Amino acid sequence: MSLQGRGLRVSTMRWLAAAATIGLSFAVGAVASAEDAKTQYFPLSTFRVGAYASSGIPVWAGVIDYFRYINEVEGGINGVKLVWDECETNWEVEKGVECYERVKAGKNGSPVPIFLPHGDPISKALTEKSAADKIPLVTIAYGRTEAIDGRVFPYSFPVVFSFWSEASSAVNFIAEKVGGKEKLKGLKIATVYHDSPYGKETQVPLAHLAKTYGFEDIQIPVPHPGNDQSAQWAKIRQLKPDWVFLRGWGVMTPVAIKTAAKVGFPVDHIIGGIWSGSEEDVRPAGSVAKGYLAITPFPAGSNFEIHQKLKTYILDKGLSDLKDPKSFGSVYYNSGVDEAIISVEAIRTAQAHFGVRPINGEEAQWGLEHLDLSEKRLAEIGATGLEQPLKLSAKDHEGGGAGKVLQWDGEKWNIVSDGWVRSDRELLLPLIYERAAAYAKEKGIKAREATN
Amino acid sequence: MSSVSSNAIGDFVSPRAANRPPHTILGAGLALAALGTLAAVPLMANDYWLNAVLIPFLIMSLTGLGLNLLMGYAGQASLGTGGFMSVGAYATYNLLLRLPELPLPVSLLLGGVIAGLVGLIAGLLSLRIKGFYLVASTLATQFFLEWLFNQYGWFSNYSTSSSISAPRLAILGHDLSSPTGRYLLTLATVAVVTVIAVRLVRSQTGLTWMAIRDMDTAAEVIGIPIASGKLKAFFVSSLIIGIAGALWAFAYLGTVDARSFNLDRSFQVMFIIILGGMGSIVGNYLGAAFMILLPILLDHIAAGLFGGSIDPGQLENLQKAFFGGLIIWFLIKEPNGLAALAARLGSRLSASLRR
Amino acid sequence: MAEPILQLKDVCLSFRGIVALNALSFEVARGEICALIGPNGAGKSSLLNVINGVYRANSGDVIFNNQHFARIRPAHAAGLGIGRTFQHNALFRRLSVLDNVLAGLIRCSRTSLFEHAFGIGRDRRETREFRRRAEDVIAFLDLERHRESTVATLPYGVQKRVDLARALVGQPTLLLLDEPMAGMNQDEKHEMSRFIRETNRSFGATIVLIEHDMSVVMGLSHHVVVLDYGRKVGDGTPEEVRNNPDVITAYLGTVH
Amino acid sequence: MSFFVETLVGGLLAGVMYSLVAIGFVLVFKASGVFNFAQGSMVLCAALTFVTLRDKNIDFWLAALMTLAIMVALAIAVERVVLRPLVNQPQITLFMATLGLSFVIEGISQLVMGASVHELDLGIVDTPITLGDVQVSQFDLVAAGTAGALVVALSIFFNWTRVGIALRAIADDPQAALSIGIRLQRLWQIVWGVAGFVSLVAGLLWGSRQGVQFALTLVVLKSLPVLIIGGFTSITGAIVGGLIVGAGDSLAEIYLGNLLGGSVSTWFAYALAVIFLLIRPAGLFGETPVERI
Repeated sequence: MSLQGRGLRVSTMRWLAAAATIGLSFAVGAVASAEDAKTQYFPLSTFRVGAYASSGIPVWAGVIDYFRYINEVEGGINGVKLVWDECETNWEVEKGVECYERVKAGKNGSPVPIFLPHGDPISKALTEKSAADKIPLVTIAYGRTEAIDGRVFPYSFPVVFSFWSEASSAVNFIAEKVGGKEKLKGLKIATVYHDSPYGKETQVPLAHLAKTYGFEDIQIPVPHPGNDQSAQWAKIRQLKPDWVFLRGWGVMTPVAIKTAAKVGFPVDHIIGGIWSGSEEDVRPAGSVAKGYLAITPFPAGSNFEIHQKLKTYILDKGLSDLKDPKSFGSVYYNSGVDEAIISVEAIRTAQAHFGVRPINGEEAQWGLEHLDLSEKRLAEIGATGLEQPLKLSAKDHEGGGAGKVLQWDGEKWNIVSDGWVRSDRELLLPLIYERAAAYAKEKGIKAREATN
Repeated sequence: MSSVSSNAIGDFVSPRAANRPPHTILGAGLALAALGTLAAVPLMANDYWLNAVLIPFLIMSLTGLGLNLLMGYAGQASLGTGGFMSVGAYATYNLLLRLPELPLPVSLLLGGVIAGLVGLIAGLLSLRIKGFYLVASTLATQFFLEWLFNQYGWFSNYSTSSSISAPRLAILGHDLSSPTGRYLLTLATVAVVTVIAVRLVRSQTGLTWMAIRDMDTAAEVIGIPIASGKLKAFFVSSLIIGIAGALWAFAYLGTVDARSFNLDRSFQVMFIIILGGMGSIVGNYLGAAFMILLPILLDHIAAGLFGGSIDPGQLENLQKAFFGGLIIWFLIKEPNGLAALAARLGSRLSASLRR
Repeated sequence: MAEPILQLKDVCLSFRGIVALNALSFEVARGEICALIGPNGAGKSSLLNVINGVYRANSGDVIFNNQHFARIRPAHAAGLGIGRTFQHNALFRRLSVLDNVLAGLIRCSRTSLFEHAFGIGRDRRETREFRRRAEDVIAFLDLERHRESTVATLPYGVQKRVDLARALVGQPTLLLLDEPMAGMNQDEKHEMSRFIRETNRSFGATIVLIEHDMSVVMGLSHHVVVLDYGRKVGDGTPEEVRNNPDVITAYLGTVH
Repeated sequence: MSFFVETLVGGLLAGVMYSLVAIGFVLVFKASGVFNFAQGSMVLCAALTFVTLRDKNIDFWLAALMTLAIMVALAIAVERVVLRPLVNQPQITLFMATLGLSFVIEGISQLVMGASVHELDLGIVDTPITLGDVQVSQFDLVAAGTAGALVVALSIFFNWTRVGIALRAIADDPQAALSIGIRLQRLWQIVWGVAGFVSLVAGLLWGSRQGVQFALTLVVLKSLPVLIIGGFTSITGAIVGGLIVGAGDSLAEIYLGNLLGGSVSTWFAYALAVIFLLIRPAGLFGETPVERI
């Protein structure tokens, strides 16, 4: 009994403590200090634990390092310094939504300009919420492809490289290899995809392209998580495709590469998609990955001009968020830098229009829709070659739509495509607009007029 | 020790919690008070609290309630919870989409009923398979349903992402898409279902379930309809879980795909009822509070204590380990769940009041 | 001898080759108390299990109220009015005495899930009705002061009585008691015997019981059947059985 | 036809990989009646420890030995901290406790050894061997061999050592076993230790196949149907079940997948398991509990 009693008292106290802390955190949440903030709040939703932590960690490093560079070297965006805090999502939808809700109100009076969901499912779950809250989602190389149509999706920005462009560019690279699009006729291109909404996104465009260019489009799903693919690759061995387009996620990619080797499929005829094209994807596959190709909007490499700046001002000063310097200039790190550049430039554009101060989501949305990353601007930033020139508008939330193809030499990635491999956007945009219109119809959204 | 018996699950229920809680009137009073407070919340709480804390908490309590009827009362353990939630969500979505003239509550209920029927079919296994083998076999349902909704576009009206998002939520023209609206919708549903569930467990049906749980062989011999009892349990349980799933999709997340209802969800719900207390209605709320609020709380505390000082990744791992440890600690310290703890607290309280 | 309520004809039962019942035949007259005696492993419990369908006889015939049912399900047997208590405690441990007794009435319930959920239709009436019947039996077996307590917490003797109550509340015409007095002291046994006799008299239930204590058996029963290794070695009034030489060799010698 | 055979063989060999994990389950369940969901985390923990040691250029066998030591330490800790206080609790509670345990193990391993992906090279060349026109993977053959060796070793361990005999006694009749003075705690520690060893082997093979990363924990999901089919208490069952699941999965993915649109292997193994259960409610080699009234 006495023991029971103690257990009881302890737990009573715990619950009191809990209640107190909840109350406290609530109060903290509510009391956004009224004094007008001089800094730009920029919350980051991260996944540092769980199945995908290994891919996530270098991404934030890229983002945070660039932010630090902006703060330390350029003294902020036109003097407005960036402040950020992290919220762990485990790459799970619920947690992502929870994080979004937690941060969307801003911090100490500084509003949220842009939210980077970092996760295809999360971005899809947030599409409507963010529109309602007027906070733009920037989903670089993931997220809803239809959201390219900003008239229907004003607050979703699949900037740079949508999944449709990914597929199309991959096909065009193959064309480049075989010597012209007319040579595509009669080729067999098998897409081995992660069987999830993300994985299925490229089915429509590939079917369309297959019709257009007359290659055979084979779709082979791999169930999540994809740690056993003997069946899928046995099928590949049977169908004998000329090329394999690998759209994996997490552990699926290394297993695919290893299994390909197991059935003797030439690894240099496998083109990994954006999320199958990082060091973290190929290293575990070991030596057999040598020669593996991947298409990406964030070419790897640490000799872009911006990297020199980051190195001197951030890494060498020990300010970097990167724990293992090996990842400096890795695909994921560069993707982070990319994200940061676009966010910062969008804010800059907005500031030019609304005045130099912390700006809110609505203003950032304007900034994004008027974002113009010209060659010239990219050169000033030092991102020439790292980031493709792009110009966004209400009708086009993607802009770029081109990728570079990398090849793994067992140690590092090398760029093997000549420059940026463009996608057939003009061919696909009509389809995209159709789907967007259908979505608008289902949701009863009235598409707004394109302002620019 | 290696033999597996369905009673293993039943054994878990604390005697008192089983039926007719000690001070029913007091309990009812407390429940009313709690309901009142919760209803008043929107006046003070901000969106974050409604959207990210209270709504999921309520919905998870409801899910727990559903599973508890099956597992805590009828002694049939299941890990198909996530699957049944998804059935509820997708069914309700399609009803709202294809029969827009139906009012929201009706679609919710029908969605639940459809989930209940699916649960009933899955429950057929329980007529032959017992204990842990049953638990394991419910995984078949879980994975099949997850696959089904991910696989066939029809369920998600052929959306690119095969994810479904809430059509306009409204009752009699009142728009419920605001956080407060969604919160009140959830609260109302949870309240109504809870009342019905309480009625049910105190009725013949509840008695049948508990008889099956405690001693199925004897129950059969004295003429208690085992099979129909089990199937009813599966039906009602899945019905409630289905409604919860629909709320999860439309009142909480707004957009879901089948993976929002994966195995982890099933485990989460099982945690809720085991930590909360099997065979207890209150337990579901306590358990849900533990599973939903505590991680958020840990997050806030961690941020408050070492914000910045430690690497956030490490912090997250630390939290995870700590949470796991806490669960084990609770299972050891309070095997009958928070409900038993609360009951003890209550009796102590009344005792001290009398003094 | 009155017309039999229960007849067994050449009932045989064996598990994995081991013979439990060997061509067993006897009759139980309506309204009598019939005791099955015999050393452990004589097949007494198996016999009860055959009668109410827990086990299925490999061959032979069981006739209850002139209906043949060698192939019956326990639930059906209960429906036909065969009540049953258990040798090893088979109560619903976590439920109160009242709930245990009420459970004995579930098979008589005519209300639907829907009615239960909303407390509509016949539900309330039926609940009241069942409550009354349960209370009667509880009073009859004088369990009132235990009504609300969880059976797991009750002394063994009382639990045995709850078991009887649970069987009795369904108003069976034939009541099978599997060692109702096992592990009781003399007083408890006498009390239990009284209850059984009362049951037999005022409920008019025919009773078949298994018991080891000869004094109790001889005092209580009108008719005794002696089993040994699945065979019947004696059948008759207590006196006849007491004086039956086979029985003495087979059995009486071995008990205290 | 050769395609069919190839798929079948590939599936069978893949199945063995699942058996490796399932065996760990069986051991623990036999001894302590615990359905140890933390098995997956133990696999991850073992593999992660091993590669971390290897990255510090520690010799292969030494690293393996150190890892084993750590796994045994873990086993003892688990017995002390989790199992002992929860003894006599219903199995479902213990099951949930192991889930909590998996959080702890995953959290701590990644806390200490980081979340990044490691390559694990066991030096097994994985160029396919062609027999007739059927391709077989060397790596898979090695894996199968290892599994076989493991089973032999374990069955020797359980049939000839005192521990093994004690273990069987426990499985048959805990009370009796205890009354003749078998020390349950010690036994549990040993068995969990052995389970740790098994998860090390599984971790190495799985790790070298897919890289050492968090996803290793997911192999559990495939080894569950293996268990259901084989029965929770039989090592032989684990192997047979593995073969059935592996073959079934691959063939289903190819032949059923074409009909139903792929990914059927996410649930097919479970459906198969259920069918087996309906025929034998305690698995192929499991013991059915006897009910007396």
